[in-house]
Amino acid sequence: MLYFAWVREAIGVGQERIDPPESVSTVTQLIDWLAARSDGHARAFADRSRLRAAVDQLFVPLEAPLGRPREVAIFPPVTGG
Amino acid sequence: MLYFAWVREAIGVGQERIDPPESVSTVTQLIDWLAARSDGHARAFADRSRLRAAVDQLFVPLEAPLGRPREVAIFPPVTGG
Amino acid sequence: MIRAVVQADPIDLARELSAIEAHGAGGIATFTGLVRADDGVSTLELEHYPGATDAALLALAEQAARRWSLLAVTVIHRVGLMQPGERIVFVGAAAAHRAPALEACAFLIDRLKTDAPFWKRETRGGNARWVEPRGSDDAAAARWSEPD
Amino acid sequence: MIRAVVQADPIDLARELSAIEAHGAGGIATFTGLVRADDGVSTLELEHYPGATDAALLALAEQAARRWSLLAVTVIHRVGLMQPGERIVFVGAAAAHRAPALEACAFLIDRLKTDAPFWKRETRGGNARWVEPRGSDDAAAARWSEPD
Repeated sequence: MLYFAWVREAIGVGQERIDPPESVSTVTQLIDWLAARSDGHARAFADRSRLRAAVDQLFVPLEAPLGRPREVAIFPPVTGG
Repeated sequence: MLYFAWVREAIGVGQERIDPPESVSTVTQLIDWLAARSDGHARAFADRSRLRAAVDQLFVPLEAPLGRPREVAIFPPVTGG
Repeated sequence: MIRAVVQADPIDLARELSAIEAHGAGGIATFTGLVRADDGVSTLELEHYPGATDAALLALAEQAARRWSLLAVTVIHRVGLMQPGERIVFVGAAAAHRAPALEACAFLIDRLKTDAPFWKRETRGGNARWVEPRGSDDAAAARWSEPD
Repeated sequence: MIRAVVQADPIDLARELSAIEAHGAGGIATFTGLVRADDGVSTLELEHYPGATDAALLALAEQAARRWSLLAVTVIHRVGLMQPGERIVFVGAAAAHRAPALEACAFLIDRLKTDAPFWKRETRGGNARWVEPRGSDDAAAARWSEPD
């Protein structure tokens, strides 16, 4: 997992290795499962409308199927440029 | 009078002083009157659709009234930029 | 030339422009985004998603080059700490004529705002906060969608 | 800052850009027109209507500054003899945000093509000819007309 911006700050780390159960098959389900790991995770993931995700560096909607990715990133909407 | 680009080349000079009769009251009439001055003038002014004018440095349509300007310029459509 | 770079160093405009000018274009359009000096921000920090940002900038540059037949296209985005007046982003597009260069330039900066994983944190009067996304950015990016 | 200049000297991009950047903008859009190096032109000569050109560039710059609330606007046009690759014209617009800067820049170059008294003469293979106006330039300039 990779976290950026205030998602990273709330969770307290920028990356972590995880091993979710087989039943986790979408990004949303992964977020649900991660939210139970700590207060920081719960806080970071409280408002789903403010979250975006990338699976193996490809931007995807939260309801996208997860597959068996090597890298999932959760972050706020981008504000560069 | 001021002439630019191929109008200037056809006439052979970039400027000349003129004293048109009172009856010349529009730019078009001025061009008619100038066209009689030389073969070069006639050639330069043969195709009116390719001519543009400025009266006292203000772009005007050829049918514009002339008034009593200090400076009239005749030239092709502009191609700068 | 397609050049897409994420860098911590300041953006060298003169160098980027001469690289673009070397490609024989008739017109070059550029956009430079700066840390605004007029609204009380003392520092700006740019966080990014390493790897994904490079890919996003390159994808945008390639898309623009194809869509507007560009002779050269450059997209540079800074990351890290910046002061007011410094350049955050530079995009440049060179084409035979002005219309494609100008359009490609607008496309690049509009889409970069929504498609590339950068996040801004501003510090004002000692307080740091993450910049909120603007709805108008989504609208600006959407106008470049091509019919399938 | 409003800067409108007709000059025989080469256009110094770095200098023009820093002058614009000094005004605290969030975004700067520029367009640079170059003598194309790809279509057999050996030299380009720019004739102009002295006095009237300066006034025309200044009028355009002032109009853009007002219409898009620009923090800085620069319009530079070269006259005289030029080689392929050299800069003929430079326009730059600085604003708080990107949309007005980009729009003002497109306005300036579109209107300059039709409203400023410059004439181009190209030399190819020893033959000089005056460049014909393009109908598309009139169309591009017309899209900026404001309702009365």
